[in-house]
Amino acid sequence: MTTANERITQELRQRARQLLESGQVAAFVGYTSGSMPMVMQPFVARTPEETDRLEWNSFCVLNLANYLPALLKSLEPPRRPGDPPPEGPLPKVGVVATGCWSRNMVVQIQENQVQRERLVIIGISSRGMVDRKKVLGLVGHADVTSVKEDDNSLLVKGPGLEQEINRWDVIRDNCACCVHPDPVIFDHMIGDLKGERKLGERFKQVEEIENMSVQARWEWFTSEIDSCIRCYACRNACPLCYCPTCFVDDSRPQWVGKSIEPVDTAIFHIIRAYHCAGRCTDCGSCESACPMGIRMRILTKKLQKDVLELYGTEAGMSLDTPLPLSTYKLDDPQDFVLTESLKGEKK
Amino acid sequence: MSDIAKKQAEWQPKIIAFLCNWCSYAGADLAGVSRYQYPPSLRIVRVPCSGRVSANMILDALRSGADGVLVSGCHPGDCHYISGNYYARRRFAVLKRFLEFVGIEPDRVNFSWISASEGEQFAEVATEVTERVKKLGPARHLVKEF
Amino acid sequence: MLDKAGFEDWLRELAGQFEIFGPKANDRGIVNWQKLNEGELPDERPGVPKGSIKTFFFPQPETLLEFSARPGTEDAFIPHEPGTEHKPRLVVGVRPCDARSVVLNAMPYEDDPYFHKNRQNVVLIGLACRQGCSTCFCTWTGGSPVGTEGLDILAYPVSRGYVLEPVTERGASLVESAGPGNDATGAELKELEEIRSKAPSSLPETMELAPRLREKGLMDLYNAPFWQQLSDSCINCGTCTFLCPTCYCFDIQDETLRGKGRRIRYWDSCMFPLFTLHASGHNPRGEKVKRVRNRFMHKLKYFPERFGPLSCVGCGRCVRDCPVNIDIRQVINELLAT
Amino acid sequence: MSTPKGSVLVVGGGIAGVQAALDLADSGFYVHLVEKSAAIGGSMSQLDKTFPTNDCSACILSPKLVECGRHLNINLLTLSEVLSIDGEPGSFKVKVRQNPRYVDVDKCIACGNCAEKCPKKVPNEFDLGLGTRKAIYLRYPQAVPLKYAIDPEHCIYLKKPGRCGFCEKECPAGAINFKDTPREHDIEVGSVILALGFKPFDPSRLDFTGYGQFKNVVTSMEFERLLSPSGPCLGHMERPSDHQEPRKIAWLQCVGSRDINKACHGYCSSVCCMYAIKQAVIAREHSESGDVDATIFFMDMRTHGKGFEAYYDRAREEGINFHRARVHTVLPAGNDNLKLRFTGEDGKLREDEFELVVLSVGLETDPQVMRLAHQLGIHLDSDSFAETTCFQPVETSRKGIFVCGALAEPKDIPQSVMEASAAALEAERILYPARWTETRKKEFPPERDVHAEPPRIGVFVCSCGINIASVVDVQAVTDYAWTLPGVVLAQNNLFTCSQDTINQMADIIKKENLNRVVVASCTPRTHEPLFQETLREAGINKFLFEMANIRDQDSWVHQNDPEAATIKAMDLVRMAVAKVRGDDPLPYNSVTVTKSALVIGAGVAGMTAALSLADQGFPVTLVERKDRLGGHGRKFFRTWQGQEIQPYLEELVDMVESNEKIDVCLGSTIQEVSGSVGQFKTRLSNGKEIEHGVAIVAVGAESYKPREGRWNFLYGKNPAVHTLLELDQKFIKGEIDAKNLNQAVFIHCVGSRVPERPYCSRVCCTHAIDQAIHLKETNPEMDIFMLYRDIRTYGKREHLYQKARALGIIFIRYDLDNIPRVTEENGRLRIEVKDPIIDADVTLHPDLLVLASAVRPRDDVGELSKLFKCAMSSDGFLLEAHMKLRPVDFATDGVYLAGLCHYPKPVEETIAQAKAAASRAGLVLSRDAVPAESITAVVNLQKCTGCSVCTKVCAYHAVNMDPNTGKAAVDTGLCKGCGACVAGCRSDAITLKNLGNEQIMAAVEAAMDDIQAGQGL
Repeated sequence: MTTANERITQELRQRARQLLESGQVAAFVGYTSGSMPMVMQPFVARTPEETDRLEWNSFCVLNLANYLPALLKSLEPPRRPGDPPPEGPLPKVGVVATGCWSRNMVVQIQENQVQRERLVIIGISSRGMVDRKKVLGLVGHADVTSVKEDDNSLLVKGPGLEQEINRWDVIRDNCACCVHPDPVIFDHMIGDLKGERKLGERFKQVEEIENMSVQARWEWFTSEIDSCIRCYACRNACPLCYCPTCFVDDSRPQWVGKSIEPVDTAIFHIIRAYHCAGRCTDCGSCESACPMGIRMRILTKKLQKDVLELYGTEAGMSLDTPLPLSTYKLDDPQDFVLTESLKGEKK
Repeated sequence: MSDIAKKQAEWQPKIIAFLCNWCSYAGADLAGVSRYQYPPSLRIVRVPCSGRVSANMILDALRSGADGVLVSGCHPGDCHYISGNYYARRRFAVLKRFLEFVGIEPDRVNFSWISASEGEQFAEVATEVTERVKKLGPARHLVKEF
Repeated sequence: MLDKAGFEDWLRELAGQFEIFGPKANDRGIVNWQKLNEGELPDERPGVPKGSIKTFFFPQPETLLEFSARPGTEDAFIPHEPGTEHKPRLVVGVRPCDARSVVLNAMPYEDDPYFHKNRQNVVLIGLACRQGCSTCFCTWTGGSPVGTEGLDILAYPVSRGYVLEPVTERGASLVESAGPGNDATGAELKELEEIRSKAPSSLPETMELAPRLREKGLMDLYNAPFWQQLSDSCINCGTCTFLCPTCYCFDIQDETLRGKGRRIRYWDSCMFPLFTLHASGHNPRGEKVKRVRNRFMHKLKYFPERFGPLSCVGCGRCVRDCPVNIDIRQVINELLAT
Repeated sequence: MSTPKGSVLVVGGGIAGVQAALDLADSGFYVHLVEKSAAIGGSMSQLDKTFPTNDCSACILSPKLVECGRHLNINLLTLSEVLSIDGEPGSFKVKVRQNPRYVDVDKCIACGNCAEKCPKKVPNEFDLGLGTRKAIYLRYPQAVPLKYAIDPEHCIYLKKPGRCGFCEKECPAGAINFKDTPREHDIEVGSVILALGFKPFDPSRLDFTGYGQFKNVVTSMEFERLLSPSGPCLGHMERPSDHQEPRKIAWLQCVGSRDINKACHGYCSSVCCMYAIKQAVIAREHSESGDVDATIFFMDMRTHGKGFEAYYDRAREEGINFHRARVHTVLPAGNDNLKLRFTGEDGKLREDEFELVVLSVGLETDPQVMRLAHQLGIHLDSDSFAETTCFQPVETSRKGIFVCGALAEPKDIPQSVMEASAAALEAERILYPARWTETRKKEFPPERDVHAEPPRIGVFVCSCGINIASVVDVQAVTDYAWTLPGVVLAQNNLFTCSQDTINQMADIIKKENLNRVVVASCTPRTHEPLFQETLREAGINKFLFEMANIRDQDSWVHQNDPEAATIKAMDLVRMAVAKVRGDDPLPYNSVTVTKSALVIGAGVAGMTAALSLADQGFPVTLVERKDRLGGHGRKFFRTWQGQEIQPYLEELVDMVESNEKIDVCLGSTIQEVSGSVGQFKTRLSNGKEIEHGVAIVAVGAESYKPREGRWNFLYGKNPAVHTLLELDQKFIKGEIDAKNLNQAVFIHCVGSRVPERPYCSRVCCTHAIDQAIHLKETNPEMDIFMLYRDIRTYGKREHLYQKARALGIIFIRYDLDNIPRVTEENGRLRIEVKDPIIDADVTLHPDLLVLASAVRPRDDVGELSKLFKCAMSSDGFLLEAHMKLRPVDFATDGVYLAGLCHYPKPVEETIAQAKAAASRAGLVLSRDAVPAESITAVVNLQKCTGCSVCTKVCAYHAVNMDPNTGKAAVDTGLCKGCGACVAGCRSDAITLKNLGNEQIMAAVEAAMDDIQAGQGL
């Protein structure tokens, strides 16, 4: 009897093979497994044969949308600056997409980073992915050499270690609070759409912090990021961080220092998160990529919550909803404006 | 008055005020023309429009050591550039909540609408913001030091 | 030989003249270098701490010089030596691989005064490995789980405490200062021997990697086909380089602020596109594949050709924490196969 | 008529003359400006502050004067007078005598050494004799031209050659020329504008005022000088007798106005009430003791202008006393004080003692001017003001010669400025074929390329007289500026905006090879253009300039904290220096002008404006929401001068309809407006798309109908109750049978000057009284009662008031505490009102009740102002760019306003304003191109990701995606430089020239570097 992920893996390989064989796509982006347990390797299959290496399991945590712009570009005929754009249809790329990844692709399309017509999206309604760090935490950060999973549990092994773990205890935070597991755009589905998840405490993590005193919040924030080594894994794992020159590299003016002094780290994380305001689809790649276990996702989640409260929109839910910070309504909330609140007080 | 209290009272914060050229900067001028007095804490930076002000600029002001920031533009609907202040309003609404979330005191960063004819209101806001920042004391959280 | 209590007392003593650091788990269970408070001993879990000890030799940032940027003052914009002198540091629980990295880094940094100053200021007390982990491969790179290169003292963890082996004079005098301690029992000496003999066998078989790679034709390795696929999955973050003990690349920047200015040196990564971006806008390593290749070629080919050994100590950090599971051991095998 | 001359003669260098000259010179005509004194500026330059904004008079006037003095197409003839004018419209021959200055204006550098050495002290007429000057003198510190002159009346050398002559020895420039002689100029012009202004009434002929007998009785003009920082006591208010600060001051209104017996001036001088209130307010501000008891004795409080009533209200709140009484005797009291005797409202005799008495003297025409008018064949009216009519408010009795300002009737500054533009328009109407035929073009020297140069910054710190220097230690700021990086020169000036400093600045820039300039003075919003032009003249790109606002935003708002203000000034200078260091030279862009106009509203104002432009050959689209032309004017019977309005209106309508340059769009409104000055695009409700270079908004107002509330007075319930306009309708249609009316009552201020509508409607008093007279004249038997609060028949309209009283019309005053009570007894009206004079209730039974109801702004004016991005005042009327000096411009370039949408006004003022608007519009339409935004967005293609946020937030569609590069591209023609795109861009890939993050944050970071204690202090 096979597991859900094994069944998905099988169908995925078939679909990918078809797409490559039929020449519908020039490359297919998926996952394969590497040398380490619990760390999957994003993988570009360029030949039908390579599709056999595709795999799907609970550790496919990095957002594959991240690879699309560069991959698409690499498939275009070379152009010198000033050359007109190439004629005719350009080679396509196949890609796997869960709910958050597909929403991310919507934003990429809205921001002209990828073109919908060049994507063949294989949708998978996500069951939620496993947080490797949580697993390691449960086994006291022991040396794990193999992990075998079935639908609801993980069997973790290492020198002098064999432990069965309930999959649902180690699900990633973003998956745990995800309400849109289904892809919003896709060309083929593997498995059925699950529909919206009803979730009471969608923003629990954020609310807990909101309820702290301002001083406590500052302490939480600084301690959360104090181990940051400024390796930018969070930034580079994020499909929405595609600036050729990141603000951290601007020197005139220098928005943020490059050292790991607390102020520099704080400002880096504030601006990085703010730049995702109204765009982040909570795919959790940033957190998964972070070697230090910083939960910077909570920052973007807060922004997601506020944008939803203030403007009633969520990033990537549809191609025709404008991004919240590049549009406005005449009656947008403005109680935060001093002159307005003072008016209020006078009344 | 205790010495600390005195120091607090004497201490003059430095507040960066980004004022839009058409309304708030003119309002600040009118405050002067009408001789409305307010604390000498503001350092006014003239920008074309409140829509010109970005989150980065506000953070950089704090990073550079500002004890507070004020961004002021035309009242909604009065923007000399039609809609600049509407976009600004969204940027700032999100930013302000976010900064509070990471523990920046709400009164550090302030926004206001002041028209060219509101000299008195400008003086009021300048005084109010100064008082609030004074209560908080010198900024520390995002101030770059070395 | 010092038992735990004795070792604690010793550290308490040394706390007078040193800031004491060691591997320590944070609230998330992640072990990293932190100040050890009174009575705290280094975390002995197998494997290396999250970050490497280069943080003690290449501080992030290193202030190279300072100047006044306040107009009107007579010394405006005239640089001078940074004032910040800190206490000498004592790092305990250093794994031999990390210690060895200091020796390797010293080769390119031979003439760097800042590096040398830091070296004089930092005493390293090693902790021998009872066994390696799945990601360890020091034995490939010329290191050993009980190696002493770069250390002042090597401590063997035995059931009652530590057996101290002085390596340098500075180490010796410190061991002196520990006083007679208690004599190692026969059983403990046996333990020590066991560590010396067994530990290496828990690791991949030793191989003379450096000479073998030196022999390979540079262009053959450079043009090897596997680089493309390898780099496909790389996201160009700096995790590997920033965690790596032998990645020592830096960038320099001037910061001015409220009338003060300083020139700082901070970590840079060859994985970042800007690393090689020229002022002209030209970038010799514009594409990801070139950057990925360069990192490995530097460690496994260019460095050995220049200095002899690999610029890798086999600590396995990059393998352990690469978000996309790029494994330098596989790269090595590919290169050997070429 | 053969092609006319392309030049105009303007006589009189006051604000009116200067405005007329600038309008003409900027729209293609060469102007000869004749001024009899040694400098232009007129009476306005003598004022301290101006109502109702309390602007510093010199500060707002100075830029205009300097502009005038520097203008390439204005020939300034000071110390000159017109001898004769021959010829007719299109070509006049003018004889002008220019009296000797004895100082070579090309050589004088205004250093003042001459005056310092001159031994001869003479009373300074600029200070009305309160202070002294030398025989060689400057008219005033900011005089234009800033050149000394020798007064032949008093110069020792000129009287006895060989004696004295110190000035000649002292002058470093060798500018003194005792041999200077009068010169006669023969000038040919196409038209003439008389702006000869007024002379303050001389109260010495009114013995009861004690003026001339008691030192501490001064005229209002003298008091202005006492208040003025540049006056005899440098702004420290002192009374003449003992130079002590007066703590109790009285103002006596209507001295030389509304006085047929002694002063022989029947008219009202219009401005005295407001300037008295202003002086009272300023006096309290100026006083060091801080407690000045100010009392104004008046008959009717005439605050009938825009923002005036609110000013009056605020003055009362601030505790200024207002006494409705006419003082009949001023007597001496102890220690130089004065005792005033007057009858209170209760009729009882009262006495009060004051330390200073200010006579609010009226305005009259200077006898010299009367003589000149006579020579030129210009008719003056019985009050010796130039004769004009309501329909031709700026035309004199002689064709081709126009009048503006106080010469035609006493009036305030904005009214004068308005008429000046109107007069200019009339001249242009005659001379338009000769546009640009006699003008010269400004040639700037080629600009030095400073790209490669390291910054060489010059810092000029202004004292602004004492406006800045009295609070900020300007010397310390100057010394500090020297220490800033890149600064190679710093200096302090008394008035950086004065002509000589400006010229000196240009020389210094060249001499010191400056490539950046910072001026620390007032606000860039008024003075930046002036200094920027100076840079250009010195061959430097004008964008290499910054201002530090150390007055409006420092010295004026931190008056009690000089040290903090000084430190702040240093910070502001440091910020400006940091900013300017990063500034780059920018190109001077321009927009080609669509040479046609859009006029919105086809009432008297709209039609007049349309015709004024069409007559000069500019196509006009005239949009009217109703389906017929005429607007509000249709409702009026006659002007206060008695001319019937309907025939005039018909004539106007015919002219508009028959003018092929005018395209009339009836029954349509404005839907959408895009573009900006020179290139507007407007869509009408009828779908029509119009391209136009300028727009004039003249949408009028409506009259308030008191359907309910305390101002209802049974209006709409009892047939005998009408509004003024309804009665006018009856007059027009002849529906009213005055013969059978026994009693008529008028109630004034219905819905005006009340909390919900705090402004005065300006027109109703005159209108009501004129109607009353009309009724009384048709039926002398009729009893007519006027229930009023203040009678505001300003200017010559006062004669109507006198006539009404003479005819036996009865005036009963009421105030808000006892509003007349109107009731009905079986259909018959019953009115009770308290008469304050007899202190008893009066009951009336009129068979006609007329309500002088307010003029209220139209509700839809708001949307329209939004479409054109124009501001509105709190009253709901449209708000001009500057209350005093830009009365018909909006802050938005290329959009102008006229008529009732600006403020209630009678037809003659509406016509004048409409013509003024047309004149201002002409400034744009007369050129092929107007300057466009230089500070525009630029994209850094290396950084741009093509995410298109910038294109989405740009309100002007100026940023678009370039399909070739897939990145953003800016259309600089459309870009307005707002920077919304810059703030929207996460990648720092789009920036504003000279307003990029780099430049702005340089200033911010500079602000944070605190000055070490004591440094520079």
